[in-house]
Amino acid sequence: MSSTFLNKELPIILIFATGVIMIASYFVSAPEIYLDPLASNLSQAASLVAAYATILGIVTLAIIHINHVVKRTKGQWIYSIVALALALLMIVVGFIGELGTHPYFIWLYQYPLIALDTTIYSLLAFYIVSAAFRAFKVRSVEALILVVAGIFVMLMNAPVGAAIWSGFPTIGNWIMSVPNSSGFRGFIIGAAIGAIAIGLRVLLGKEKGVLGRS
Amino acid sequence: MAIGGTMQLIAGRVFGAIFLLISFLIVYFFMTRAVKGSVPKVRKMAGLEAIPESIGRAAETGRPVHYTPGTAGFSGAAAGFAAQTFAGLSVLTHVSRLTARYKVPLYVTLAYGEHIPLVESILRESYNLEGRPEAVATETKILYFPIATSNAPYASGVLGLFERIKPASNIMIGPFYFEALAIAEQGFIEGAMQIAGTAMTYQIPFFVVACDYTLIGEEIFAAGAVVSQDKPLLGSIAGQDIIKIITIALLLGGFILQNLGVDFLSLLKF
Amino acid sequence: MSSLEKLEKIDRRIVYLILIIVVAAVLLRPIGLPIPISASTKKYYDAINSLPPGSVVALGVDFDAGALPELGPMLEATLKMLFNSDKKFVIFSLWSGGPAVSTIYLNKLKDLIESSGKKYGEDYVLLPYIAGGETAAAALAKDFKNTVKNDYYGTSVDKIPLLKNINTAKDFALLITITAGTPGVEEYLRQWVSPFGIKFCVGALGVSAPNYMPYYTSGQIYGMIQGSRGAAEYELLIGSPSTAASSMDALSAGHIVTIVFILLGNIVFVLRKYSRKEVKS
Amino acid sequence: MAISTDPSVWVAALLTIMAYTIIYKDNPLYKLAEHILVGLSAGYLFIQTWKMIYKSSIVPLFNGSGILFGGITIVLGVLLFTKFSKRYGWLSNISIAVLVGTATGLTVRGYLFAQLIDQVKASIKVVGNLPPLDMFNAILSLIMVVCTLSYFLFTFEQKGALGWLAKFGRYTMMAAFGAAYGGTVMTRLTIFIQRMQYLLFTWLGLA
Repeated sequence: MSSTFLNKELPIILIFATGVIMIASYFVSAPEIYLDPLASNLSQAASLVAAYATILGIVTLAIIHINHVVKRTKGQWIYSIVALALALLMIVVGFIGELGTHPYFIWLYQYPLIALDTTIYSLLAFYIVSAAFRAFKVRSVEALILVVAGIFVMLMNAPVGAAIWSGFPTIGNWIMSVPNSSGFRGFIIGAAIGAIAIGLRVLLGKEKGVLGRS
Repeated sequence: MAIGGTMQLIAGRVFGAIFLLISFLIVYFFMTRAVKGSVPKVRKMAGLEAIPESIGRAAETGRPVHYTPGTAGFSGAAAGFAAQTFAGLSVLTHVSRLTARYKVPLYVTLAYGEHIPLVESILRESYNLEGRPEAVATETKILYFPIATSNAPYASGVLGLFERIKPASNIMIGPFYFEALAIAEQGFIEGAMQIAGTAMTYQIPFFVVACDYTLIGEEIFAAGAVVSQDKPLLGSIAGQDIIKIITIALLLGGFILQNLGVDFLSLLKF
Repeated sequence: MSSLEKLEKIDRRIVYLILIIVVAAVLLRPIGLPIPISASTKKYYDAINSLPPGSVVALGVDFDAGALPELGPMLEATLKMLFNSDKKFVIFSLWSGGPAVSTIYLNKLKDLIESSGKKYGEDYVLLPYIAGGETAAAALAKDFKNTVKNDYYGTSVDKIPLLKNINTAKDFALLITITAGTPGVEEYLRQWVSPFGIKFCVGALGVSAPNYMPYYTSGQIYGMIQGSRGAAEYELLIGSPSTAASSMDALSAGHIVTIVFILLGNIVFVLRKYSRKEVKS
Repeated sequence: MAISTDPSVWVAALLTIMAYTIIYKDNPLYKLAEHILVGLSAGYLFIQTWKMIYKSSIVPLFNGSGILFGGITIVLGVLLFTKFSKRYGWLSNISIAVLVGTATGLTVRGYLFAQLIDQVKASIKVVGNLPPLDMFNAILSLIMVVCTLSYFLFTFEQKGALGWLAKFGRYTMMAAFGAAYGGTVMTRLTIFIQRMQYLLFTWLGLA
């Protein structure tokens, strides 16, 4: 077997074969060739490969930070030490007793991790309010529709809307269930057709970016 | 429905099987046809048409152009958005040809290291094709603001850049997260002509209100295919159009038939 | 620079400060605005309530720390309702944060669990994180026990009485996911709801609820809690107002600040456009 | 109530303030906070993922309950790590191929039913005996779905009737994006309010 076969063709054959098994098993019942158990085991195996890939991602991240420390990257290496040390701490505590169940492990999640993660996400509230004032401009019919729909939905979401006028939640609900629902439905159907086309391109080895090729 | 032996099509999924098979055949047919030379023509997209105007304006005012192909890497959880990044990179080939032609400084900001070599080679090729290979070093700049857990550092990096360079044109096409909003806001404040596009539905609202032109959802893939003239992709887009028309026919025809008393829905459940 | 232009380019930090002051003020001096119950929240409540005694609910805790402020109250209220009912439930997670988040709330509800008389392993069980997103969702639906192997505390699934008759998605009476996105609603729709026809309820972030509306209006999602506002409604429905309900006044205040800023920004915008035209003519 | 005496609460409160310093400007405290989070998240994710690998891939191989399955998944998993080698890096493509192929197959069939056929079904309603308002909404909905879909036809110029349909489709989507914007505001404010509650009540003990 030439190495181009292993390198180029085998992966495409594997993509095609596994993809076709997953699709076929959904439409056809074929107990003679164990199609169903094959598909079931394949999805379990793929989940595990995804888990290994997650570990790979963490290792890659660690290598990036180790490199910063080794090279003493200005303005970064001290932070890299912090990141590496805390990752190590979390892992060591995680290995005490049954994996990831020790109260200290949960504590590290419950106090420092939740505090930092939610705070960073909450920064978006500031960005949104400032953009609302500085850049949310009605410059076209489209923007007008967007802003008006947005304001009605906000006055449905916030209890104050109903307190001002009972019509706000009614109109907000209508926007949610008629134009919003239909707009996203059209979007979803379009995306589903797109996914079928991308699926075919992937199965035939014609999609960019799969297998780290560009 | 029996096929042979104990093999049979599962009830309730027969219509789906047929629909999928037909869809595959249609896409395959148009892809092959495009590769053989019959490339479909894609409709005009205002966002794409506006790019030369926006870069021309930058040339007039002597202020630079900013471009970003989005903020999702190729690996891990974001891998599913790679197609959007590739669309963004395709449009960059178009943008960089124009900046090379009009001699406008071009700043490309990136959030992932793996995008750097791709962008470098795109810029080199564009400036070569325009006959100004030496200008890559002087007129283009790639700025890399790595992302840790949140995109906040990338956003603040780009905001700082905007305050410094005051771009005349800001073009952002690819997958974006919340930084979309912060950057589009700053671009608006700096008075840049802004063209944006993404398939991340949560970010589209911010682009629509803060930018002059917005490419919505699948439009970015079409735009990427148009500027790169990627034949299989263009063929696939034509194939998808036919499936969309079939779906529209099912929707309208089904609605009319069902209301005339014909049980159309049971066909879909077959 | 005209004064209008200055106002438009106002330092964003002043805007931030206004938001902080208004929200803090309303948190410290709440108004107590009424919270009407919306139909989609009521259906979420009804879906659980109407299950026959002893039914097993699949509860997907599919979010992590960042979404906790909005989804945590939904999880807490759902757990309260389930512990107070005659239903059994299996907690599992396609998000790595799920097990820690679930543990935090199970610890918080310790007293309730004790007084409810529910037994771990017979009435409820906590399963570990399952990586793989859509492939994991599909594997679970098809062969639940073989995909998880052990519960979170390391006990083999064969030794857990509650899981004895659970083999596929069909063996659950209801699927609930409280989710911050992907993997979440769409993965379950594709791999659980469509193939197995299971009844499906969702606790959604406010930001994702509009995206899920097409599935709610189509009936693929039966009941849905929409954001923190929905969480507050649900807390009221189960008669235990808590974190979400107590944040509603501040939420109203924040919304008013946002709307006022949008309107103000546009007034400035129009005035500037008008004044520029004057200068030109 | 008085200021909290719980050290855990102090840890969380101080880290919260550290992360908030970025709203003034980018600074070392924020960077420190961010890297603490990077480390903790990575460590946490490692443990949860390792737990799955250990129980479902490694244990079955060694206790004999799934030698074939365990063996295959370990090989596929280890092959991923050849990515670090220039010479053997291509081997990781074998594992990625299994992952991509399986996921693509699952996604395609899933989209087809859950997001295409079921959504088409939902738009086909018998309207004859509905109350007038519901009848209006059902018909309007169908028109909006069709118009939105026709906006995404790319190989036809948006001229004449198609131009009008596409334009109405774009307007429909704008209403949808407006609703999405409204939802975004709720989520972001909720997270911010919860942090404020933590600082004001849990930590400082006000109210």
